[in-house]
Amino acid sequence: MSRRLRLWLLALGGAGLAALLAAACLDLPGFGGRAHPYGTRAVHASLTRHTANTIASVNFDQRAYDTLGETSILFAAVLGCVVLLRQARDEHRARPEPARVALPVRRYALLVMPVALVCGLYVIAHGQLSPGGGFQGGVVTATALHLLYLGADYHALERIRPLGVFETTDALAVCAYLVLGLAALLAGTAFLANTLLPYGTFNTLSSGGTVPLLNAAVGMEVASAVVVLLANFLDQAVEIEEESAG
Amino acid sequence: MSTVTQVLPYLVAAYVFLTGAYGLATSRNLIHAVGCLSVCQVSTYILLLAVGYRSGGTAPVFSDIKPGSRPVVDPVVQALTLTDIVVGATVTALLLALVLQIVKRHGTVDPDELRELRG
Amino acid sequence: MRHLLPLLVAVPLLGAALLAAAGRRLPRAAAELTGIAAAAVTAALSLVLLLGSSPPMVEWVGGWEPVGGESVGIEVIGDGPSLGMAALVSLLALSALAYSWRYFDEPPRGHAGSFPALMLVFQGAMCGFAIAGDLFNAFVFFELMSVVAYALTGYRIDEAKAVQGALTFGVVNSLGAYGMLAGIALLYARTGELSMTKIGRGLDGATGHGGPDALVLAAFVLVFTGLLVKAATVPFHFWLPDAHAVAPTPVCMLLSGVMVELGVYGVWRVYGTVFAGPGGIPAADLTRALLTLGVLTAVTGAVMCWYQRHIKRLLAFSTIAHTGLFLVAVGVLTPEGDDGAALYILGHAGVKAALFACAGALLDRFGSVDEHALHGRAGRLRATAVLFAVGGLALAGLPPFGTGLGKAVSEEAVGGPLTVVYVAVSALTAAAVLRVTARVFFGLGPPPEDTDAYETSGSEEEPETSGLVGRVPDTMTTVAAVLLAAALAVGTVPGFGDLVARSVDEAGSGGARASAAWTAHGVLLGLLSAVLAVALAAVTVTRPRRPAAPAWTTPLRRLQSGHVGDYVAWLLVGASLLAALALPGVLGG
Amino acid sequence: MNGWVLAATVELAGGGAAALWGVTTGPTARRVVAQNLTTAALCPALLLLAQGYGRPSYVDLALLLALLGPVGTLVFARLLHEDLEGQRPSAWGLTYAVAAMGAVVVAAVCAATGPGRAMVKLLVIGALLVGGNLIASRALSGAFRGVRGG
Amino acid sequence: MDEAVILVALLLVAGAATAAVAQRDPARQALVLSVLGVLLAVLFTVLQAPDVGLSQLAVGAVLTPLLVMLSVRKIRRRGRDRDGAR
Repeated sequence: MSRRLRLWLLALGGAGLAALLAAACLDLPGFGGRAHPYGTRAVHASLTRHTANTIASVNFDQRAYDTLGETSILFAAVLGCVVLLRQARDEHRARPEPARVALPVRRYALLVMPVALVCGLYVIAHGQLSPGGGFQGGVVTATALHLLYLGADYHALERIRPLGVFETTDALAVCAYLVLGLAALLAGTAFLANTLLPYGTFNTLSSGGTVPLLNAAVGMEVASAVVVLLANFLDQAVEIEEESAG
Repeated sequence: MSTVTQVLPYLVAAYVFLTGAYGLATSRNLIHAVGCLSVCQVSTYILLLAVGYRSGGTAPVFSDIKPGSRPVVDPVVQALTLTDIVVGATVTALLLALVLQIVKRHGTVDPDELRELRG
Repeated sequence: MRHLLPLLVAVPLLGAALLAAAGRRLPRAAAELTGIAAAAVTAALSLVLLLGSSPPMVEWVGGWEPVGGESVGIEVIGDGPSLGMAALVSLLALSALAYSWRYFDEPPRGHAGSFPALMLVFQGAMCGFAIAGDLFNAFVFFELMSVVAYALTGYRIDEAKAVQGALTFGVVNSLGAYGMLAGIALLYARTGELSMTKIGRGLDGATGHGGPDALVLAAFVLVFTGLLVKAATVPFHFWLPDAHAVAPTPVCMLLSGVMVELGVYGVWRVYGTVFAGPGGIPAADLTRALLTLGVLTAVTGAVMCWYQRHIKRLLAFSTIAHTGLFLVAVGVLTPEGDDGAALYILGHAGVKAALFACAGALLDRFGSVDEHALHGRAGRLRATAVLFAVGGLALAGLPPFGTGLGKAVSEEAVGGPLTVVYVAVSALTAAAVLRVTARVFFGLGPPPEDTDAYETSGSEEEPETSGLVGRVPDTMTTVAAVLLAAALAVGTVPGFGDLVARSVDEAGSGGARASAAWTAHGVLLGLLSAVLAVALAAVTVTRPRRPAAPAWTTPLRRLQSGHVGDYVAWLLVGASLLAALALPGVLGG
Repeated sequence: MNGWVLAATVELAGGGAAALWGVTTGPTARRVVAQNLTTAALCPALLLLAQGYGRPSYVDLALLLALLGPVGTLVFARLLHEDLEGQRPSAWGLTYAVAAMGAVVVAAVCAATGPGRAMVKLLVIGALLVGGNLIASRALSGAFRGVRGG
Repeated sequence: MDEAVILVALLLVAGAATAAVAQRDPARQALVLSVLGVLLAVLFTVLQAPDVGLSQLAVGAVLTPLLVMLSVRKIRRRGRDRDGAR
């Protein structure tokens, strides 16, 4: 199809959709409205389960089944990327040359790396109390490791990053999430029911029953998944070369 | 509040979706197209959070405020958006991986030059 | 019993996670065996649950039973159609895994388990989508199944077509899914709920004065765009041939056999639970939209199917054509239509998966799936030849195959001139398959000439095994035979049709009962399709010159340009078209 | 009406618009500088908002931005160093000005918070913000010059 | 007052999204995407969704740009190798 024709089609479809969406926007309840029945119920349910962060309660307790799906999406995408970015038959690996990085930058990277790791773990650990949680903290933790690539070179990163361990951890974290869900089922309630542990004291690290455990499993999963994901892209960008390119 | 503020967030979401779709359809570079797809997804974040906003509300996180002391916004849409962001990141990664393989096998990132599948 | 429903998702996911964790150490056979075991356990579980699904079960994951009719948890539905789809998914996944037994060469280094693991996640995702009773949860599993499907489609990274098809698939389906999410957000804004039943009730409660408004229409259009993209309805269908023709064969079996049909199932489920009430989209408008799009899809798919020479692509277009027929059957909104679609989907899944299995055997034996290049070369594959021919006839709806029964019941339901569409479309797609059989396996007729430049050839493809196989592995032939036998069983086991009809009607709204059994009328129409298909194939093969494609098909074929930008433009046009088709009810309300 | 939120609005409007303009126009080198200054301009806005809404827990956002923003810039500096070579993308005057503004905001919020654990957190954010900003600017002006294959 | 800051953030996000689509060069688009990510995080904060804002910061400010830039780099390196081999 020619570029022109495509633009015409796009204009046609876009105009129709734009009109529809604009009309829908005018029918929407005004921005900032008061009626949120589900939201109100969720806040109430969160408080009865002693979880200070309602979003964590929704994610890891009330709608933990959604989070199972979300975790699986990440797991599947990482597995998919490992498969898609594997070394093809006509490719080989070349050792990258070591990089020379200006000293202040190197110092900064090495200094900030532990800070970022601690921050990531903090965000994971306080997931059920303050904003944050397994996903956010997991990404920060994984990113922190890659400061080593930015501050030094790929070789340095590879030394502290046993990829096999991270791949296994990724899968085991998903297992842990599922096993926690199944444990509730075996205990006689429903899948992923938060009834195994006492709910603890409101606004403490151990409150919320299984919420902190599920949160930790997701944190572990996300951190290892992001490390594996970036490793595969880095391999492509830095190491893997095609034979014919010689 | 005026009518403009009543609907503006929704209109921005719709606008962002259509803009992203325009970029996607006219893109000459597959990496750019994947970026446009993530712009499309941004519209769903805006829409979801705008739907859940409550005037004068604050986040339903009770680590630093007393429960019931202030009105709170809807936590459910926030949880949905979190899921959505994860989905977005993973889809971006997967599609970029596919783009890399396309470059290797077809030698181009321009969708106009991909001529293997047609008819 | 109902507490076991989430296990349909949990078991395959657990299997996948264990495989991925142990994949580095497991020998290949052990990994594949684990995959098959997990799939088999899920299949057994889904069958057990299916037998206990009357009356329908509802499970609240996390034990959030409703208090005073309100719950904060996620609802999972265990009724006939949902568990039936889950069982179909699981059985098909099981046969796909059996088909791929010791099959692919080169699992990625140290990742022996990654292919079965991905297949298991795919299975779990489709089961999760089938049993979802919560709209957002449905979106999550919808997205999970898409993500796995992109990765599986591009699995053969050495294949230029595969990676391109996978990207197109990914972009178009993701865009559709984001549309669906936007629609869910609009529904949430109106009703403040996510469970499908509660949204439906919320919409009805919100109308009070007059019917649906633009908000409901937009939500309907956006949600259905996502579902119809998955169901490959014209004009959202362009991605399907590009992806299905290039995916590894076991994946094709799942994609064509059940994933696309899950889109149709989603349309049925979401309309019935969310939009069917007085606050939703009036039935007349939905019927108009689905019949129009369904007929367009069926005809386009059939015509495009006829003009393919790439065998897997031909089968992919036939899937589009049949999906159109399913949509028409669902679109008439009668219990008979639902029963017909359900039976048709069951029969079609077996037949289409068997046909793909045979095409995969050709690919591994000859390194080509091109009708022209393979002319007369596959004569020695007797078993495959017979299976392919029988599959072609079954696709035409030859009694007593399940496809025939489904087609007959659907025709009964739609009645009138639409019957012609059913007969013609099934005959044309079957004729294309039979034409391939005659040329490739029996070498009949002169070799066709290469005339048209605007087409996808199927030669020079890499086999999926490590090198060309000397003979087709027995597992592949057996799987194809078993699948065809299953499709036959759907039509022949006494009372099966009525059983399906009863469970579908029980779950559908209204509670009206229809029976689904062979009628003389249906048998005759089935025979007519089969005879037409054989005749058409015979004429084409034996006539010395290939009849030139009529001029009006050329623009149709040019639309299938392989350009992702075109497909996105069509997606927007399709959404507008859907809105236009459903508009009268909103204006009139 | 809330002075903190008002300040944040002004900061957001000014900083955001400037960053957006900077990152969409001009040579690549200039754009990377603008990307770097986005962090420095928006992180104080997040601090002001946390104060304005009376929610100390929102400070985590500023912490993460101060931590990750410079990392993002380092990514660009590292992977775009070929584009940056030959140009000396440094806007030191602007960089110091923005860093000073960040410091002022941190100091103001600290004064409003009073001593305690929250103040330590704010000071850490301030240090990360100013330090990260300066280092990222340094990186842009040629820290990765020698990098080839790695 | 609260609405004013939301309004500003919304307009900035709309502008950044337009810019991200308008930048046809992927490396430059990645720069805009990272700014868009930070602006979105601010928007989510003013919409009282700090959890989502954190998530967006982590993904939008670093992860996505890093993935895009690594892809760009791979393609450039490949192009260079090809030219060198010729």
